[in-house]
Amino acid sequence: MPPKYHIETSQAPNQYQKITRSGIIAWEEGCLKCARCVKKDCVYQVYEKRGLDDRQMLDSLDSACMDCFRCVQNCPNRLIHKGLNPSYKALGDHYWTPEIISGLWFQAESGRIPVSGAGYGGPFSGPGFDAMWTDMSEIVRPTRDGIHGREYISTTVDVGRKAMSIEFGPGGEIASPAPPLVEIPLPVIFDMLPWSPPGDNIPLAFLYGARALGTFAVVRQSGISPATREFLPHAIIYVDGNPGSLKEELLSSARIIEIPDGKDAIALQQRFKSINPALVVMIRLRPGPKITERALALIEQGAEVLHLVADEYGLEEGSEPLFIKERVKEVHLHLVDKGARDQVTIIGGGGIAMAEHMAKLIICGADALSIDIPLLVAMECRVCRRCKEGIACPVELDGVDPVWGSLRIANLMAAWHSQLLEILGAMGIREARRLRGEMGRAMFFEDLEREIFATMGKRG
Amino acid sequence: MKAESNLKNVLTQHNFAVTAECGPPKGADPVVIQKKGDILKGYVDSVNVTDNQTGVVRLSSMAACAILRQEGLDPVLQMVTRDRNRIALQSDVLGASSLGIRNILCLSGDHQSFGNQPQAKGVFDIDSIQFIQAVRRMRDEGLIIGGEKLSEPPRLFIGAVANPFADPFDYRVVRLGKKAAAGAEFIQTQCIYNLKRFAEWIRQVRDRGLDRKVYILGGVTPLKSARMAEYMSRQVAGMDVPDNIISRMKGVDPKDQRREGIAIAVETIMALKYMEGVHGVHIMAIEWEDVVPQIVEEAGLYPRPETSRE
Amino acid sequence: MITAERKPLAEIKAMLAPYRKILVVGCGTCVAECASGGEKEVGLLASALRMDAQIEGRTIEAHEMTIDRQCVYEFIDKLTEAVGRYDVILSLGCGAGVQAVAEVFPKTPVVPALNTTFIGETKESGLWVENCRACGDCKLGYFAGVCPVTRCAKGLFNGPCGGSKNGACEVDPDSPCAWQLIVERLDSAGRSDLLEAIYPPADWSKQQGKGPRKIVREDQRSES
Amino acid sequence: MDQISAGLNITIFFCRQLDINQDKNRRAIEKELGPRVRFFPLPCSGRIEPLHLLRAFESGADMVYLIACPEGACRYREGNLRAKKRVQYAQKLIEEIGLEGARIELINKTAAMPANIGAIAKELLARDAKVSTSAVRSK
Repeated sequence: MPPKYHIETSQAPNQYQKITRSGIIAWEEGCLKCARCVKKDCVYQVYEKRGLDDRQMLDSLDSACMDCFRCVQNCPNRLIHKGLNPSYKALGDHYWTPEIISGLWFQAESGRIPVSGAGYGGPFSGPGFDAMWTDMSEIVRPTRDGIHGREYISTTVDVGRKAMSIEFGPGGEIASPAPPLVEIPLPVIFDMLPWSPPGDNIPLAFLYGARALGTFAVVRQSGISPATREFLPHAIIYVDGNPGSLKEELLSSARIIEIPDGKDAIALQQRFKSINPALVVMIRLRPGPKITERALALIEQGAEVLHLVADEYGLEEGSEPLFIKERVKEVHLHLVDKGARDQVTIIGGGGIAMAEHMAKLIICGADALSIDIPLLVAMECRVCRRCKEGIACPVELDGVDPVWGSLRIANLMAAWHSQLLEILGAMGIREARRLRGEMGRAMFFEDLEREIFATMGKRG
Repeated sequence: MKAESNLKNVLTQHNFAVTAECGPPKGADPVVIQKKGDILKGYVDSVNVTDNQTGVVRLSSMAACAILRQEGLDPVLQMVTRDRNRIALQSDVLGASSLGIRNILCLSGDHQSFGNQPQAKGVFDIDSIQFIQAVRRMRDEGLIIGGEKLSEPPRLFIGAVANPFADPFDYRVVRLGKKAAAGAEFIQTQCIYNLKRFAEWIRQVRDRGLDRKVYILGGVTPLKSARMAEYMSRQVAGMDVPDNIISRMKGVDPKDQRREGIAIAVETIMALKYMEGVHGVHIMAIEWEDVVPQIVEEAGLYPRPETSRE
Repeated sequence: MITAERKPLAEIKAMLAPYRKILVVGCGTCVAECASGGEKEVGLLASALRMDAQIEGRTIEAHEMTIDRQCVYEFIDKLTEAVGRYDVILSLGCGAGVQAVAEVFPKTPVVPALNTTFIGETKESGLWVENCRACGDCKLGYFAGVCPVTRCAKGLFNGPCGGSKNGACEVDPDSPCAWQLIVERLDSAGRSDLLEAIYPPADWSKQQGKGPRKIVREDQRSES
Repeated sequence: MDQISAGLNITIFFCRQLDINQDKNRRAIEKELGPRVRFFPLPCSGRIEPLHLLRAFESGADMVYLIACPEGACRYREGNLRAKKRVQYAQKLIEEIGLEGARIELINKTAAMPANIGAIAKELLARDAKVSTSAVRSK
């Protein structure tokens, strides 16, 4: 048995004041300086920790506040107020909600699983991943030694093409060529960002993180620089320019390369593999109605890895876009139907925002997934998209320290890893590989609705 | 220098006493005091000399008293506890007696912040009642504070002040009682314009029998003008100038207002003369000492009794 | 508590003139409570000094630190590591704090930023009033909990002077006459008998002493 | 001459209750002026401390505005009244180092003003420059 995969975490405090759900407003003037000050008694020592943040010119007490309301309740002069923070409500958008963003911040800071108090507080069902429930029927009691205990649950997945059969030569030697395969200890790769502040620091932080975690980060061909070169073993070079300009030396030392889908995709794959046979080639596709057929065709032509990338909301292009999980499910089932699924690795991406999305997309048929925005959020991004408009980033992400950034990314991934282990453990599954396509482990809102109201529909 | 206090003699012989106040100059010239003494001589029984009144630096009260003594008057040495600690106070008490000064008036004094030296350190080592007690003990027992014996005790007739018009009203009489108990023998009061209130106070004094323990001299200050009346009413703490007095002053032509002020003073004295428990008047004609003879005459208090002076 | 007020900036600047690296030290106890020497005031003063220097084209360093108490060595010790890097300590402690800091770091000049004002109470937020002169001979028991030494302008022990009117002091009409309060409170407590007694002269030696006053408690001291 | 043409750096503290879309509404002006105008949203104007105002000058502001709700309309009842007193205190402090007190201005929103922080800021920036570049910044 391989050694357990474990992600080291360490506290990596925010550099900027977090935008929290509520703000404390404490009037100084009315204070009678009574001896039993509730500020001094604060369970979380919020008032002792406060100090002026020079850059934000705000006291950093809101972010340490845990909303226990003790101070509001007990100040004899009623000098402390707490109110919902309008800036919190305004964070992100309908998809990247304030809850998701602040949850990601918490995980990136601590590496711990966020506790949501009384449990899931969201609606019964919603769009996207919220229309899917996972089955945790194996939970009978907490495992005696916790998720990191003796029972080993593997989250390792393979990236590459698999031979469906082995042919032996006359002497019993294996005659069929074994396609190259790359193992990643976590079913996650880091993708390029839909938008981001400029500069090398953010990609560098991704690469640092990928190396520390043993996974990969997609880097544009144009983004290869002397600074990123040392990370090549953990980079997936995305060929966004002239493939001819890629140096042979680069190709021969790379392990995975990604190319956009197109009519020359397979030809390009073969060209790269002729230079470096050990190279795994990923084909990046925009999901859409025609993707199912396209996937099958690519597999038949020898494609190894298909990377289906939806937009930042998990949606495809077009007038009636499907959500990523629906499309992956469709592709997966189609390939299963055609007996081609096991040959290829499918990586899904776009709109992955929480640890549970990881498990859900795998259940829908992805082997692994790619994430983008959460990594930026891990480094304090507020999803304000100011950078997209060319306005300065409020948390100066362009100047982020890549080492600090990678710590935050590692913390976030550690928390996601732990949550994946919890889900797998609760399902009684020992391997992430075996979760793929396990649709019996989940319920889908649309299916339920169809089942329940079927009879009504028929008579109507 | 064994002469007794003239004031004490006047009072003990059951006469209605008349004292006046004399403010020393803001300079070293003795003639000013001699002149004031000349004006008052024969019209009053004793002359009070103020001690750096309202915290303004003036020629010392003790020196002025000594000068008046030489002029043949009977001075009342005013001493405040504001400027001297108990060492200086007791030493000056002995000095005064040695100069033949036979009356002392013990006060705490106006606060230094009102005068021309507001940055001065207010001493207030002891208060006026403690001072009265100390002087009384020096005279009667020959002991200073702490109990040490004097070689020769001072000979002084001991006075104190009372303000019937300050707050808390009911406590004013208690305080007078304390002053009497501490050893004061005569009391000079704050200027009286509100006779009704003064009568109420003196009734309380009589109820407590204090008029038989101390001689009470009612304070009278002639008003110079309606403006002065208004000023005193509004600006001077512990002063009670009723509206009817102010309107009476305002009712006359400005050039006749001095005359009206004198008339009010004379009327007040006449009223005091027939008030049970009042043993005399103390005329405080501020920087207007030359009006005193006229007031005394008009009030029918002239001539002053001859008392036997040893 | 001990109250203090910040000195005018010009006075502080004059004292700091020879120095460039300034350690601005606040005190988290009394002067923090009266909003003159706590962490916030340290921040304000340091910021003002830095800007002022910049305006005048000088370069200074003003580093901020606030300790729990400037009058107790255990807390002052927290400065030890930093002090060597500075030319001067600007103390926002009371007089006791400034002197204690100066005692611990004899090689570094210590400059006061505050005028220590009085021992007082917080009357309401933003209003502090003196109510104790530390005379060393407390007689509050006889005066209904109102100190005549502190609160009477003349420090009278035997009743109000003649200047009290409508309950206000003649020296400061905004202050209540201490004796008015004493009389009223003793009355309502049924102890007006105390008003009749003549209190002897006070023993000021307990306040002035011989040099600095000391309190010695052998049971609290170490053997060595 | 308006404040921007006069070369002034402007810092605007404001109550977030004034404009729920504050983040979006101020982008255009931020894009146009970059770091010359800085916005600091507060949960309530009463959250301002004199130190915030001083630090604004220390970090290069020439003019500092605090935009509060109309008097009597504070969500926390008295936040904007307290803000007023803190502004006055900070004015005294900056005057001590020779900066004009007028460099800090409290603005209570009126009904006539737009409920859009970007538009309010625009109006403020278009005002005549009452002060010149701060000596803290220029030296």
